[in-house]
Amino acid sequence: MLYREALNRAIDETMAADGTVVVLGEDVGLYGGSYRVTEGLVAKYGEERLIDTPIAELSIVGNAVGMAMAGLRPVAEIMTANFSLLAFDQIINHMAKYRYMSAGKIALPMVVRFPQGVSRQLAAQHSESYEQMLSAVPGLIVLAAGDVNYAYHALKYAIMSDDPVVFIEHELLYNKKGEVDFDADIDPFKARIVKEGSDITIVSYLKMVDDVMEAVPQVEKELGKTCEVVDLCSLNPVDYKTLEASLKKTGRIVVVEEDHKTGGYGAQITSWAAEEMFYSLDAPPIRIAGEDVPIPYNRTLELAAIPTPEKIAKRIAEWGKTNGL
Amino acid sequence: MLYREALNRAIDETMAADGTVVVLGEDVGLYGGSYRVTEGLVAKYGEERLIDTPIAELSIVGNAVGMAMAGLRPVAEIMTANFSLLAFDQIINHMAKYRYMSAGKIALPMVVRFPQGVSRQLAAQHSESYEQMLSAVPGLIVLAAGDVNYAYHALKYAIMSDDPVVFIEHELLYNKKGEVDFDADIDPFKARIVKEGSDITIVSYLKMVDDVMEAVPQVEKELGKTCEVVDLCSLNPVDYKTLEASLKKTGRIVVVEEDHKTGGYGAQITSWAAEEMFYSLDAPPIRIAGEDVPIPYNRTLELAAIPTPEKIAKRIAEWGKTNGL
Amino acid sequence: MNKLLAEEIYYNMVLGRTFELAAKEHYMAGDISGFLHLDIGQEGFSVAAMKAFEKGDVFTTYREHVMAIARGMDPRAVMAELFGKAGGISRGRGGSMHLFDPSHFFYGGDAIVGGQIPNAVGCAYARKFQGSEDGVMVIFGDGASNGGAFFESLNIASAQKLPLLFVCENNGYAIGTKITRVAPFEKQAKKAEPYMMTKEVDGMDAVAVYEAVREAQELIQAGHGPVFLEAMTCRYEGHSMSDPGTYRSKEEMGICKSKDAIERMESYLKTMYGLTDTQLQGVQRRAQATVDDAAAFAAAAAEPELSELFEDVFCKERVNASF
Amino acid sequence: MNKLLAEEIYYNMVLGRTFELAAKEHYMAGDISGFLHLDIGQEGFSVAAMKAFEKGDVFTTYREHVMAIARGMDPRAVMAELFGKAGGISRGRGGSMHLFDPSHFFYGGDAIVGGQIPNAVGCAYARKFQGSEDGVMVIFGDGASNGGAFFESLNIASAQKLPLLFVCENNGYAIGTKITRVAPFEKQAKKAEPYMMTKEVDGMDAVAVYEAVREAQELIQAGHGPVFLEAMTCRYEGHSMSDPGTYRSKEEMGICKSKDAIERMESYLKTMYGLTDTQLQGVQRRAQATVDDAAAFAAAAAEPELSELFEDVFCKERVNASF
Ligand SMILES: Cc1ncc(C[n+]2csc(CCOP(=O)(O)OP(=O)(O)O)c2C)c(N)n1
Ligand SMILES: Cc1ncc(C[n+]2csc(CCOP(=O)(O)OP(=O)(O)O)c2C)c(N)n1
Ligand SMILES: [Mg+2]
Ligand SMILES: [Mg+2]
Repeated sequence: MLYREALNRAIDETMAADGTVVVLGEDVGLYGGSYRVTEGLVAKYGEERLIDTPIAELSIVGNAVGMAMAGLRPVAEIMTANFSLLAFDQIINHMAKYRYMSAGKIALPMVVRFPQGVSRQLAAQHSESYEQMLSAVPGLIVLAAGDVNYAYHALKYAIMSDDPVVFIEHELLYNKKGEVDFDADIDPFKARIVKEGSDITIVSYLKMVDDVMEAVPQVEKELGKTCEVVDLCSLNPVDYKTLEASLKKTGRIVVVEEDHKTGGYGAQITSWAAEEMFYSLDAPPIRIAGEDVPIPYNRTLELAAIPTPEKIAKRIAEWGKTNGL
Repeated sequence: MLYREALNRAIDETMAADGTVVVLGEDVGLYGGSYRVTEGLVAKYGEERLIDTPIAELSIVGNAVGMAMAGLRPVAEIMTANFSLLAFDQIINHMAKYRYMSAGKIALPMVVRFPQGVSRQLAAQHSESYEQMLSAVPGLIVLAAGDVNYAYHALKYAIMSDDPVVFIEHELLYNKKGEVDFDADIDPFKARIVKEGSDITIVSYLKMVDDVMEAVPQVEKELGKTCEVVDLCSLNPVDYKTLEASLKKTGRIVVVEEDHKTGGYGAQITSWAAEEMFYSLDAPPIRIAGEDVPIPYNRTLELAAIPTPEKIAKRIAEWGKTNGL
Repeated sequence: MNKLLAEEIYYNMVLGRTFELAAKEHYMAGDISGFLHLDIGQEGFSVAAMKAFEKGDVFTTYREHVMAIARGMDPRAVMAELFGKAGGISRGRGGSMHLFDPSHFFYGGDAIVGGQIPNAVGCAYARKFQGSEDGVMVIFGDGASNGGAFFESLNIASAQKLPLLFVCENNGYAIGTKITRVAPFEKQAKKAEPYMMTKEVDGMDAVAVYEAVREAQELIQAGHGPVFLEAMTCRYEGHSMSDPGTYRSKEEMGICKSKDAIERMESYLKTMYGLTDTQLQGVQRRAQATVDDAAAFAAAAAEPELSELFEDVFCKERVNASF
Repeated sequence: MNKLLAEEIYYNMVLGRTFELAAKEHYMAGDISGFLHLDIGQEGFSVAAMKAFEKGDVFTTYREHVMAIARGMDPRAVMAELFGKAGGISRGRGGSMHLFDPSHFFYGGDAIVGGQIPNAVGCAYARKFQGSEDGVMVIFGDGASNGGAFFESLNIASAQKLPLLFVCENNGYAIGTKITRVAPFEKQAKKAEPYMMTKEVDGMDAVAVYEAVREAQELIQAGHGPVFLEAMTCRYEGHSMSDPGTYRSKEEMGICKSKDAIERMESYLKTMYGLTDTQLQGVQRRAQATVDDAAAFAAAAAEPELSELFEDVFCKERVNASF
């Protein structure tokens, strides 16, 4: 099953099971979603539950907040992460805060989904990642689907959760193939050990997990050591328990993210490692991240702006060698 | 001179010297600014240069971008940080990116100023800090004025700079008194050593610098050691050279910020320390920050949500003691 | 308007003003802090609108104490909220700008100018979807009528034919900025004309407001789609307690106060139903007693526990299960 | 319209279409990537609007190749930008959606729907402030006419009486969504009626577009404040190269293509100025040669140096001085 099909199925099943689930966004209905995530659903559930909205992101999220207040379970799609900036007031000042400000009187069972990241030459206004901004907002759950099975289970959870959830997808994952274990009991807040290993903990999420996995054989060969690869899955809250266990075993941590290095999300993981796990560290915790530049259109420059499997492998091997591995 | 007077003077002098400087925002003209920063300027420069705008933050920044494209030097005021979220599309997708996307053809000599932080019981929609979000955007300079003298010089620099600058003020600093050395040659990108010391580097910015300074005597007494207090001043770019020199001397670093701990700006400073200065560290680098909750109205809860001089002193002393100081 | 209703509205207006005056005093005494936006001068609108739109959901702004009380929320719980106490309607976490009570279909209490309007649109969508006929009322100021959230909402509510009553409470000012300095015209209903039926009402005339809102809700209930109502009002105080309000002349304020909605309602009750000054004073005393009681309650109420700082960030079940 | 101008417009329309067809081919061949939004079908509008608003600043969207060329930007530099080459107008960093050329008063090239409109408002403010009379033209789609940025701009431009020409290029669709499904009416000029003079023009008729834009600019130059023009157009291709465009029926497309602006311009030239098919073919050949040359240039052009990745994030002087 493709990643986008897994997402589609998660929405489909929750819509079938719960008549209060509605989907809204640009081209989500008749068009089937610009990444085909909602394909076929309007035929099943009608235009009242697959709501094609105008290009008005502030309203898309703002309306979803109001729907949730009134007892629906809206799933709002923002076509691309960059456009979500137009809705940041509704996401941060409203969606994240009504429950707290109302002392729990108002619950917002809603999801805001969007794809993010560097795709293929979409340039600076269509290539960004906002997990660092949104994971810093108390009151929001932030899930990042880097895996087909996780995407299915986590989205179902998100839709049926009574908390507001930001659900992040990656533009390059929609056609990724994977197995879905429909009966599995997945805790969406638990980090996923993608590969076990004993010498280096590599933490990542979304598409970078795949790039890390591609880099690992090279690293292991060069260093003669094994890597443990962790997909964070939930970016807020973070499953620090899993990270702690892994780090205690390996003594070394590398965080790989696609976003710009300055201010990127990964800083809080290495910062946590330094603050909470200092005496378990056998080497400086490092971050491999994108360059501090807007994303350029030219393909060579674009690839130079973000981590690639080659760059990841090279950097980890170098760091390992200069730090006693 | 008060902090707000220093800001006023910086704007006044640049407006007098350069006829292309214009100020725009809600109540900045006839009313004089809701924190009185632009008081008296409309009488001097007229309504065409002190532009009262409607409550439309997206347009305030968006119009400033257009003005800058056309050769003016707009200084846009957003009344409170929270409202800047409505302008995040213009700040991040436009203000930060036009120079890069146009290969340098378009320069945006403009400033977006706003006060942020926890003031006194303004509750969740009026008490936030967005330096972590905005410092992560390539193409934006982010300056944070924690000091009266710096406020004056840095704002003058910001207005006359050809780069887009986000200039952050703190709500509780407007009536802070300080000396301004008008003839000083201040590099706005250089961190300010507020107090020298040899055992602990405490890094902070904005109002927390004052809280740290209040906490330091207690810390020094309890530990029998001296603290070096650094005001970052420029949040992007960061003056890592000054931090490096201090850290090499002290071997210990504490970052104090008002914002929520999860995802807060400080993570990238401790993360940098762990990654780049690992072998100089004699203790885990720690962060003292706000709780991961929206800011509540009740005063006791509000103070419980953020660092205070007492909490800062207590935490640093504890950490010092358990880490060999 | 029948006598019972007129008396009820009058009582609530007096209650509202008395409440606001007490809040002002307690602000100056330091019992209340933060931003306090008083509704003095605008009570006629606030009370009549709430009473007229009794059934249906209401969304409004930070200037909402009087509306909350007229809606049926306990003045004790409202005053305690202003005091930041645990007995407050939002347990002291929201304060003056964030009064919420879904049991009264009252959704705040939003302090982002215009921010509540898209929420009301979504709520109206949900009500239509759920088959409820009463509709939703969203109240906002003239200042909010210049923001993207407002405009997008007019367009969407119209395109989706939602049961939504837009009410612009036009007091002529956004803090210190006169509406005509930042918009091309004074009356904001003009902006809604391409999208829906619009109406203007004298917001200083509670009876007229009541009727206009009833009429508008009836149109909505009949499936007419959204309606826009503009109520011209006047605030007597500064924008909030921190605004000295020097931008309005004495003359302007004089004209403004000469239309006092409470006095007008008193005349109405006297003329239409022969109420006497003694009877009106009785109402005033009753209001005063209620406010005194609310203030005493608020003063005596407990502070929230420190542990409440961490409550309701997320829903309890999940937090317990997963953190 | 005089013959010279009509021929110039015709040439640019043919050049535009030829350019777009070449771009499409090169996209399919893998020389161009990312989102490619073709203007085919809408060239009549794009060219005539640029020619009519020769003096003054222009802001537009991601669907701007034809406009950029008609504005006077070198087809080589435009094609090289689509190829992502260093010889591109944005040195390969912007791509198809981000063509900028301040020397032609052309400010992009914005890929955030509606995002350029507030920028144009600010530019218009600056031009008025600077005493320039030509004004600013901002072009956007029907889809953009539902967003907050658009609405706020109508209000501000009107309140400040700015020399700004709003042009809605209404092709009936925002990607796959028909405008009438998400807005209450088809013609978006209605939204501007409370604020300014509005006019509609057949966007498939280049001569009419030229005249309408000239007239509008003259009003602006005369200090009339903002003007709104709606041009009804039709795009022949999908929204971008990744859109199969299945949401429009064959019938609809047939009607749409039957109004072809280029054919119409050919008739005009034949009828008004007696141009022959041979002469028109000459123009087409000239256009083809220019496009072939541009494509050859783009193909042969150098890739940007890797160091360019870090250029123009900040201005050079400061970066060198301070980092
Ligand atoms: C988005 C946003 N911008 C600015 C503010 C600051 N502010 C609070 S109230 C206000 C004026 C609002 O005026 P209006 O809508 O007319 O309401 P009124 O206060 O007159 O009832 C402003 C500018 C805010 N709270 N939110
Ligand atoms: C703010 C924003 N939301 C969504 C998109 C995705 N998107 C790109 S073009 C487009 C349709 C725009 O339609 P219209 O304004 O009619 O212009 P047209 O493409 O028809 O010329 C959409 C939804 C975007 N680029 N920006
Ligand atoms: Mg007002
Ligand atoms: Mg369109």
